[in-house]
Formats: sequence, C-alpha cells, structure tokens
Amino acid sequence: MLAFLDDPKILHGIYVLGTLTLFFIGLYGLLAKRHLLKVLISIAVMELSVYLLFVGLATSPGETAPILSDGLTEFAGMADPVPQALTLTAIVIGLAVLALGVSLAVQYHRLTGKADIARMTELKEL
Amino acid sequence: MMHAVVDSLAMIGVSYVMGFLFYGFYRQLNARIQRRWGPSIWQNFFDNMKFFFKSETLSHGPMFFFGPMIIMAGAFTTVLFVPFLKDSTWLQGFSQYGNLILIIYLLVVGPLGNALAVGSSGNPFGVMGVTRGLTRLMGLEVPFFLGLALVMLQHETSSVHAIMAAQDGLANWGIVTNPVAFVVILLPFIAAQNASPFDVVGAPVEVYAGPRVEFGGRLLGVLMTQNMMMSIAKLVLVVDLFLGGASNVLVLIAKAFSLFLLTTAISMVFPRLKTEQAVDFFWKVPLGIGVLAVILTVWLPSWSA
Amino acid sequence: MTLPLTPVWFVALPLLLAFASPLWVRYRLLMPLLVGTPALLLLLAFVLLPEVRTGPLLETIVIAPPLGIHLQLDSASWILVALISLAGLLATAFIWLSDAEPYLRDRRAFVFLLLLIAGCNGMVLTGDLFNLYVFLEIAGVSAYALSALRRDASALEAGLKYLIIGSVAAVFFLFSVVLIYLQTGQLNMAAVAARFGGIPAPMQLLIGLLMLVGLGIKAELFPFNFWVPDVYQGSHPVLAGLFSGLLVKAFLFVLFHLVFLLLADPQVAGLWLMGLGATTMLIAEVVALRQEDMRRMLAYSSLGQIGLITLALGFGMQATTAGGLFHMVNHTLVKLLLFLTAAVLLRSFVSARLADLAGAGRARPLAAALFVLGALAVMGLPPLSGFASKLWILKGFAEAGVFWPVALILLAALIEAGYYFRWIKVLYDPNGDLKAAAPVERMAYVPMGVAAGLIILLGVAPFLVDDLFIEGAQTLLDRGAALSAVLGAGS
Amino acid sequence: MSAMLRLLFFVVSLSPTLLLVTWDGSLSWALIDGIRLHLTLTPLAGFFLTLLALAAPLVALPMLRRPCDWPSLVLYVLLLLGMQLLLLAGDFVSFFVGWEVMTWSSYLLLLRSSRADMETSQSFILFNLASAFLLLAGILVFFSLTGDFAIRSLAEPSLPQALTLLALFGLAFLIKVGTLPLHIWIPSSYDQAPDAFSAFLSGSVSKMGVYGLILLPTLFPDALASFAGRFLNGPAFGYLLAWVGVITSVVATFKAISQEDMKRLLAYSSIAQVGYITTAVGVGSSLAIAGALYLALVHTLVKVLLFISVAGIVLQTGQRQFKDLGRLIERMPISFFGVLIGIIGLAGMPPLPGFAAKYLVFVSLVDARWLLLLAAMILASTAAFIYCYKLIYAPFLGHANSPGAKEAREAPWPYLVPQVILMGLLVLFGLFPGLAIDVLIDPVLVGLQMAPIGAESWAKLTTVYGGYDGVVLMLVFGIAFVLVTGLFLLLRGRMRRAGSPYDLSFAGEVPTADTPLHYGAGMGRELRRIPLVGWILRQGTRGFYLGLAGQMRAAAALLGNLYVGRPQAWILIAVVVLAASLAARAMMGGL
Repeated sequence: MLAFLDDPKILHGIYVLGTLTLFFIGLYGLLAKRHLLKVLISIAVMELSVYLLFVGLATSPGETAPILSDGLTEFAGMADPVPQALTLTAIVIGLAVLALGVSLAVQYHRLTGKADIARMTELKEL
Repeated sequence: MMHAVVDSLAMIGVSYVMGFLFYGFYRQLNARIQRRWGPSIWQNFFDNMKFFFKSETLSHGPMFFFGPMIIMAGAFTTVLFVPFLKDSTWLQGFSQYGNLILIIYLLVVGPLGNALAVGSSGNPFGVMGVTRGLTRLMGLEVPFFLGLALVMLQHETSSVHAIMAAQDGLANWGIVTNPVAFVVILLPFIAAQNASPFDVVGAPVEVYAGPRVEFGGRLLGVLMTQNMMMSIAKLVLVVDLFLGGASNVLVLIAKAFSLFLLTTAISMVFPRLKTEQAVDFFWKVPLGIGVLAVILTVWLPSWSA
Repeated sequence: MTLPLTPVWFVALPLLLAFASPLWVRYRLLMPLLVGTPALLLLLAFVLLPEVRTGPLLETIVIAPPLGIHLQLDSASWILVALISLAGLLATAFIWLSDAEPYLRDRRAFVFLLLLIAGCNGMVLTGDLFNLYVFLEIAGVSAYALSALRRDASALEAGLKYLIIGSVAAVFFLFSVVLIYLQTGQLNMAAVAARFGGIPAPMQLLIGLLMLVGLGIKAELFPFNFWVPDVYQGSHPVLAGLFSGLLVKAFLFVLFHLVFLLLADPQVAGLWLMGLGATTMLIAEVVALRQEDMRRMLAYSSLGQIGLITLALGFGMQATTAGGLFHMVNHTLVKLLLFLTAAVLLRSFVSARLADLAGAGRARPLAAALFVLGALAVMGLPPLSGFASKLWILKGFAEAGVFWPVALILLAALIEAGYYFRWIKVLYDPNGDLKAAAPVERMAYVPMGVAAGLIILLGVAPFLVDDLFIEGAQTLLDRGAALSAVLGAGS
Repeated sequence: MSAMLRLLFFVVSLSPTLLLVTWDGSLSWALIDGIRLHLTLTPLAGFFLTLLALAAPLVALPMLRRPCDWPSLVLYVLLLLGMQLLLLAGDFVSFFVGWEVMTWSSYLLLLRSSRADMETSQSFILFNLASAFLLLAGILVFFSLTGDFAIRSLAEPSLPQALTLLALFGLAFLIKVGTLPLHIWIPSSYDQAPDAFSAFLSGSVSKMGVYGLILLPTLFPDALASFAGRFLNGPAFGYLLAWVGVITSVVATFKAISQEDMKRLLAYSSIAQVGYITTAVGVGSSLAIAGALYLALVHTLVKVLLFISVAGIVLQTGQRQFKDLGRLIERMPISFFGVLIGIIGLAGMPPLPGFAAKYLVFVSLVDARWLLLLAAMILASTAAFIYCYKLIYAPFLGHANSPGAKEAREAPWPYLVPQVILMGLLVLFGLFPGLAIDVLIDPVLVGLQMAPIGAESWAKLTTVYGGYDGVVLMLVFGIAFVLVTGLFLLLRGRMRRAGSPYDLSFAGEVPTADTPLHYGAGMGRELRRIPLVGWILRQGTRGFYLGLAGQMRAAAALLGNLYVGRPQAWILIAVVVLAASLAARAMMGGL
C-alpha cells in the first residue's frame, strides 16, 4: 500500500513538503508569538525542520544505517553517514543554544516579571 | 633740494591764496543769489586769521590736539602730490613720486586723522558727524573712483603727469575725449568738495552735530585752512585730468575757477540731501551712468573687436 | 617533547584552557591565563608569519581532503587571526588591569571569552562549511552569554535579543549549508567551490540568499543589523568592543571569503554587497547623529565602518581589498580604544549619556584625549591609521575610475564628524556640572595606550605592514590558487 | 621644568623660521602601497612659510603667559607642524595630511576657549572637514587623471575633467578662505576662539586657503593666463571668482560695520580682506597675483596685530563689546598705537603697506578692464573706513563705559612685544613698498613663470601703470606734520585742557556721568537706512544651514525608527528581504 513511497522522488517530495511546513510553522511562531519561551521553541522547531530535511533528503529508500556491525563489512547500500553525523552535532549545538536561551529567559522573568518579547524595552533610542 | 623746498612752499601758498579767494567768492555769489550783500571776498582770510590768533584754545587731550595737525599735514601732502602745472619744473611738488590712486587715498588720510580727534573729544555728536562723513564718503567714492578708473583705462596709466601730457590741445582734453567719465565724477566731486546738496556733514546748521562741534580757536583755524587747501587740490586734480592741465598759474586759476563756477552753479540750485539719501543717490544715478559708461566704452568695443 | 607549531593551536589552546577552567580558579591563574592565551596566540601568529608568507599552511585532521576537517592559515586569514589575538589581548588586559566589574573576572567570563576567541579563530581558519557552522555557533553562544553576563534586566535583554536573532541567523546559515551538501555532496569549501558552478542557477540564488541573510545578520549588514545598537548598549563596553572588534570582523571575512571562493565571477555578488555596504554606512551614520548614549553611538559608528569595509571588499580590486583588510585592523583598534574609553567613562560617571558626560574631559583628561584620538582615527583624519586605510581604499576606487563610492565614503565621513565632534565638544564643555568621578585604576590606561600607540604608528608608518595586506588581498582574491592549494594542481 | 618647557615651546614656534633658513633639497617618506610623501619648498610655499614664520612666534608669546594652558600649547605645536607639512608638500597626499592636521588641531584649540558653544564648534569643524573632503575628492580625481599624487600641471584635461577639478578644489579652498556663502563658520569661531589664537586663525590659517587658491590655477596648463576663454582682458573663469570675492568683501564689510563685538568685527573684516585676495586671484595676471600676495602679507601682519591688541584689551578689561569700553587711550597707549597702525594698514591707507597691496590690485583690475569689479571693490574698501573707525573709537576714545574700562592697565609685555614688532614691520614695509616686492613677491612670480613686478629701489613701488615712492611720501607727510605742529605751537595764545570730560557742547545742556555719551555701539547703525545696505544686512545664511542640520536630524529620527528594539520586526524584515529578492529574481529572470 505504501509502496509508492519507495520511489525516492516521492519520498523526498514528502520530506520537503513536510519539513518546509514545519519550517514555516516555526517561522510563524517566531514572528507571531510574544512569549519568550514560545519564541525559543519556534526557533527550535525551525532548526528541527532543517535537520529533518537534511537527514531525509540524504537518505534514499532501501539504504541501511551506516553502521559496520557483525554482518556488515562493506559500505554498500548504506546511507551517506555524513549528514547523520552532522545532524547529531547540530542537534547538540542547538540544544546548547536553546538551553542558554531558556535559562536567560527564566532569569529575565525572575528579575522583571516579564516574559513578553515585545515588552523588552530597556534598551532603546533615547 | 632748495628747489623742492621753494616749490613746495609756493604750492602751499598758491593753494592757500586760491582757497580763501575762491571761498570768498563763493560766499559773495551765494549771498547775491539769495539777494543779500554778503561779506567781502577777503572775509574768509580775515576769519582764518582771527581763529589763528585767538588767545585761548580748549583741548580735550593729546589726540584731540594731534588730529588737526594730522589733517593739516595731510592737506599739505595732498597738495604737494598734485601737479599744478604741466611742462614746467615749478609747482610740481613731489607729484612725480605719486599717482592718481595715491592722491585719492591721500584726500582721505587727513579727515580720518581728524576723526580720531573728534572721537577723543568725547562728544557723541561729533562722532555722529564723523560717521555721516564716512558714510557719504562710502557713497561718493564708488562713482568717483569709477570715473577716474575710466580715465586711467583710457590712458593706461595712473600717473597724473602722463594723463596731463596726453591732453595737448583742446581736442584732446579729457572732457572732450571722455565726457562720460567727467559726467560720472562731477556729482561725487561736488560731494567731495563738501558742497551743497551733499553738505549735510559739515553744513552750518549741522555744526552742532558735526565733526567740528568741539573745535574752537586756533584748532578751528587749522581745520578751516586745510579745508580750503584741500578743495583747491581736488579742483586742480580735476583740471589736470579733464581740462588738459595748465601751463602757467593764470591758466590754472582760470580753469580751476571755471570748474569751480560749474560746481557752484550746480550746488546752488539743489536742496540738501540727508546722508542716506545722498548715498542712495550716488549708487543710483552717478554709478548707474558709470556702469553704462563701462558697458559702452569698455565692454562693447572689446566684443565688437 | 616538542609541540608542533601548527594552526590548530589557534582553536585548540583557548578551547583546552577554557574547559580546564576549574583548575585555574583553584590555582588563582584565571586572570593571567585570560591575558596570556591571546598573548600566546599572537606570539604564535608572529612565529608562523614567515612560513605563511611563503605559502598557506594547511592542517588536516582525519582522513584526506575533500573528506576531512581542515584548517587553512594563509596570508589573508593570518591577518584576521593576528587581529583577533591582538584585540583579545587588549580587551582581556583591560579587564585584568582595570580591576573591572567582578562578573567580568569570574570563571564564566573566562570560559566565554576564550570560547569567543576560539570560535572566531576557527571560523576564519576553517576550510569546511560545517565546521564553519560549528565555530559560528561557538562564537555565537559565547557572545550571547557574554552580553547577558551582567545578569540585570538590560544585560539579559541584550543577551536574549542577541540569542534570538543570532539563532535565526544560524538556522538560515545551516539551511544553506544543508542545501549545498545536498547539491554537491561536499562540505570542504574548495571542493564545494569547484562544483558550485554546476548547481542550477535558482538553487544557487537561494543558497546565496540564505547565506547572505545568515551571515548578513551576524556581520551587521544593513537590512539585518537592527539588533546591533541594543546589544552593544546592553553589554559591557569592553565586550561590545570585542564584538565590534573581532566577532564582526571574523564574520565579514567569512562572508567575503565565501563570496570570492565559491563564485567564479564574484562581480554581481560584489556589486550587491557594495550596495548593502553603502546603505549600511550611510544609514548608520545618519542615525548616529541623534544618539545620546555613548555605547549606542559607537554601535552605529561601528555599523558605518562595517559598511565602509563591505563597500571596499565588495569591489574586489586588489587595492580596495588590501585597504579594506587594513581598515578592518584599524577599525578594530580604534573601536576597541573607543569602547575602552567608554568603559572608563562609564565606570567614572556611572552613565554613558551625553548629558551626564558634559565636561568629563576635565575630570578624566587622559580618557577624553584618547577618545579624541580614537574619534579622529575613525573619521580617517591623518596622521592616524584610519587615514592610511581610507586613503588606500579611496585610491583603489580612483584607480579604477569608480567615483560613487568615493563620494559616499567622504559624505559618510562628514556625517560621522557631525556626531563625533558633538561628543568631543560635550566632553570638553566648560560649563558642564559633573558628578564626582569614581576612581579608575591607572593601569587601565595601559592597553588603551597601546592601542593608541598602534593607531599612531600605523598612521605614520603604514608602509611597515602594507605588504602583509597586499599579500592578504591577493590570497583572498586568487580563487584558482586557493582551489589548487587544497585540491591539488590538477583540479 | 615649566620654564624649560615654555622655552621649548617658543623654540618650536620659531620652527617655520628655522625651516625657511635651513631647508634645502627635498625629503621623501613612504606612506603606503607605493604612495610617497615628497617634501620640497616651492617659491610660492616659501612665501606663505614666511608669513607663518612671522606670525607663529608672535602669537606664541601671548599664549605663554601664565597660567599656561598646556594642552593649547601642544595643539599649537601640532598645528604649526601640520601647516609646515602643508606648505612643504610636493604631492597632494602630504598636502592633504597637513591640511587635515591643521583642521583638527585648530578645532581642538578652539575648544580650549570657555566661550566656544556647540553651534560654533560644529560649524567650524563641519565646514572645514567639508573643505578637506572636497579637497580629497579633488585629489582623487586628479590622481585618476595623472596616475600619481604629484602636484603639477595636468597635460591636457578635457573640459568636464577640468571643471570637476576646479569645482572640487575651488570649493574646498573657498570654504577655507570663507567666501560667501560659505563663510558662516568664520565670524563666530574667530570670535569665540581663545583670544590669542584668533590672531593665528585669521592671520595664518586662513592664508592656507589663499595658498590653495593661488596653487589651483597652476594645475592647469596656461591657467594663470587664461582658462575657459577670456573676458575683456582677463580670464573668463576668473571673472566669476573675482565677483565671488568682491561680493564677499562688500557683504562682509557691511556686516562688520554692524557688529557690536570687537572680535566679531575683526572676523568679518577678515572675510572681507580675504575676499579682496580672492578677487585678485581671479584676475590672475602677474600684477594681480603680486597684489594678492601683498594683501596676504599685509593681512597677516595687520590681523595678528589687531587680534593681539584686542586680546590685550579683553584681558585687561574683561569686556569685548564696544558699548562697554572707551577712553582706553589714556590707560593703554601702546595698544592704542597698535590698533591705530593696524587699522591704517587694514583700511589700506597710505603710507602703510596696505595701500601698496590695494594699489596693485586696483591697477590689475584696470589692466584687466574689469571696472565694475573695481567699483565694487572701492565700495568695500571705503566702507571699511567706518568699521576701522569704530574699532579705534569705541575702545580707545569717547568715554569709559564700564568699571573694567575705567580701571584697566596697559596689557602685559607678552601682548605688547608682538604689537611693537608688528607695528615696526608695518612701518618698514610702508616706507619701502618695493622691499616686499623685491624680496618676497618677485621670486614667487618667477617661480610661477610670470613677469616679475620689479622694483627700482626698495623705496619705490613701480608698475607699468605708474607707482609711488614710500620714503618720499612718508618724509613729506612727516615733515609737514612736524612743521604744522611746530608752527602751531609757535603761534601766540595758549592751549587749555578742558576741565572735565563732561565739558562738552551738548545741545545746550551740561552732561553728567549718567548721560549716555559713548557712541560706540550705535555707530554704523544708521547705515541700515540706505536701501542696499539694509537689504544686505537683513540677509543671512545661518537659517539655511540650521535648516539643513534640522533636516539631517529629522532624517536620523526617521531612519532611527528602523532600529526600534523589536526582535520580531528585525526577523520579519530579514525574511521579507529574502522573499522579496527571490520574488524579484523570479519575476525578472524566471526561476
């Protein structure tokens, strides 16, 4: 039933559509939501969509995970390992940024009682 | 050396004598036109002597005293730098060491020195008079100098001697060859002579608010003397520039006198102008004629050439 | 045992020292190491200089190119590395010597400052797009954390704003890197460059634009630089000086490095960047006219200078490029000097507002004099270094017969004079009533004095260094040589 | 220590002199990327270096008076170095470097005054920097034509190239000399600068603009003789320049008359004087250039003298308005003579050298047949008598009008020594009008490949239009003065000093100490009733420039709105820009 998904073109098309949708959802949240945490989550969603796109498009149906285990001794039929490695790295970085962002937001909220991005007006033209 | 000394003394003498006679005549003529008898032609001389021998003179400080001395020295210097005669070794003074522009400026040196004395007197009316005088000067000098510049341009020199020498014969007189320049300078010249209608600065009724308000006695005598000598110097200068100069004293007196008559005639018939009116007038009429003259005699020939 | 002196140390040393920070706290070595690290790196840069001038140093880690991480120290990146080390040295020395606020002297600040240096060095040196992203995020995260270091409302706000806009930039940049990999299957810049022409034109455009937005936000180009004044105002002036002095310079360098490397014909992209640079410069200078806070004013002025450098580098001629690189160095020195002055004044008078600094020149004559010197240099007045680099840039334009940038640069300098001299006038205002000045450590003036000395030296005798910049410009512009150095002569 | 430093400073202020005496050959200094600074001394630069050498130590003296303002001294040294570099420049880069160093160091010196306000200092630096940047733009255009920075004449510029260069360089130098309508920075900055430094600003710094103006035509082949055709007997382009100069003189003269502050009056008078110089440069003939140089010489001497005298008055009385001074002739006699000699030189009266300078310019105008210009120039120079008189009457004559003026003492010696030296120099040059021609001016004219004026003897000024003899003139006047005074004193009768200063003919009343007897401030006010003068005095450019500044601030506010602190707005803009460029590209190129 889902055999049509074995066609890389269709699968990649779905990936593209899905990730782009996710990307724009993130962008929307980033632009429209005013709560700091929501904004940070939106950024994370945008990042995730890029990761998904990367991993998704770099893999074609039928490829196996690029892990040399017991039975496998050759690099044949495996997915490109580079995007996966890179994505892992990027996720770590993204997580670090998110953590820093959330900690700053929490501190900001504790200090000022505000969590509204539009009301961060301490710094402005005089 | 001796020649220079004698010549200088002679020039001073001639200008002094001419000065008080001309002004004596002026007072006579003025009186006759106004249907009065008027004073004697020697009256100016008597007045002058009377001032000189006043027993007491009030002074307001050293500068007050030196002012009239400067103006007198300025008058002497001016007279000595105007050549009275042409083609003669006499009555030349030091005119070969000067030129037309220098003379114009020398005419102003003395009055400015006197202005210091006026200021030094501490009388605000005197200073007011000086300011009026300077304002009038500012008005008249522009067309006056423009007219003289036309003459200088015509002869391509600023030397009075050379200009005089170029006017041999009636046909070559400046007034014939360059009549516009003469028209341009005529009215400013009258003002420079401190004559009506531009005489508001030193006019009799204005004495009380004029430069001479604080002067009296011998100092006033000095001022009167230099005024007459200066007038003669200016008259002779115009004679030199426009009437061909003079080869002897009699011709000089005749030409200067006729010029004097002309200016007097104009003076007599016009009422006095206020200072700013005078300045405005100079910048409109004589200067306007001057600009026309420049366009006609300088611009057009160069373009048609 | 001898350690090989290789470019890796520019990244590795600060990273290692940063992560070992608990040790340094224990042995009270935090401050000496904070200053010592950039000093060591500067020394290393100068040791490597003769070698670099003969040919680029390639350092490859893991497998063989094109599949490896590699660092490349050539004449162009050497300038940036040396500049980053020097700026780091001056700023950290100021932090140490001026007995700065405690939050700048604790472990966190130590870690983030060293990470910032490591990140910037890495960005400049790396020859790999994904590494570039990693270093960009390292530098970015440390910058966000640094600006929020003070933990008061304005600092946190600055940090948050910086974090949000910076993360968005990173996402855009990552997006473009992903697209490049998907199109070419390569991440090594040289290898990507060799195949970049093969990518379909619309995809090229999309990649280019995504990269432009990502790096443009980081490098403070016009329609993407609105965050700059807020962040510079909220951060401590020393940190703002570091951002303006080394972070932005590193991003700018990366931007132009990519443009000149990836595009076989960088003319069109260069023209666009020139346009952006000119707009950045003019708008920033005009807006700076009405700034009442010294940090904000300096932020706008920094934007203006960034615009100028972009304008110069975008032109892509050797003279303007060399001048642009030289101007990067000068601007770093000058802005650092100015921000350090601002730090001194802020410390002395608690406020950096124009109205509160009237007459500050009497209470802090040295700081005011250094401010004047910096202002003169930033406007490009001789005999200071800003003049030499500006003259170089202008001469480059004149040689090429292109005069619109000349007119704009001079106009911008005039507008710049409009506000800098306003500040100078106020600093020397004879009638200002000034609050009592808080004491400032005298030693704080040492790094400022060094910067001032360098500004004067480079202004009077720029011929000492102009070869370096010419070589740097040649390296930056010579795409063929860069490709063959990495991929081998055959490719 | 302090004394040593002061001595050192004074020695440095003599550096232009030392340079003038010892300089030979040339010097070269690499700057960057093949740009080299070449230093050599051309005759023209030598002339201006002489002026600098005259003024620098004389201005330095009053600055040394205790308590010293050390930053001023340092800046003054920088200023001197910059100006020397500017004059020695054999290439445009060193010219520009010197020009800029001069600009900013004089600005910082201006700030040392406690009276400098924001508007003045901003207009000073912005106009001067505008001038500098125009100069730099011109230099770059020049560079693109010749390929190097050497100052030399262009081979064959096309008309647009020449016009561009003329416009850029010309505007730069005209701002520096301060012709209309670019003069707005001058009056207030000369007024508000530290008192001794005003002398240097007016006397020396403004001369650098004149140097540039004279240098400018040498960049074009045959430019001194003719450029862009001829008008009557002179260069047509110069005719425009000459009118700019003369209009500047006329307007500035009337503005000067209406000033009520001594230094402002002198500032406007500076503008007027430099206007004459501009006119003479416009005429461009050998006579005119000689006149311009002569005027520059006289103006330097006179303005340094007058500003230092005025600085002394301000120092001793604390007053600078005409209405607050008066009767200082008895308290400050040497300063009185300083101002007297100064205004005689300023007004161009014989026998001082101001007359020689004006004579040359007048004659050159007659020679060029530009008589209307001559008339306008006469207007300015006769109107100048009024402000000259105001300058000496209001402080020195009349009645003392303030406690400061009533109790003042003579200025201290650091102010008097320069005055005496300058008076001496003025009288010397007045006696020997040919001296300046022979020693200073003719070498320059030869260097510019023009016919020298020549002087039979130092006593004589000779031109093809005739000349005059300074010694004879001075002797005649002197002897006449002595004779007149002697004769007067020999006459019978005695002089009596008025019993009190209020012993005046005062409209039949007896004035008292309360009567307003000082006419200082009001002098020249009635000139407004003359239509032309009134119209001139009502005009001004300040409103225009203030409006410009206001527009800039409005633009700043408008653009500043972009930078409001909303992160979401920033991101939105970035995304919109991205989308818009994609869309634009899609529409243009078709994705």
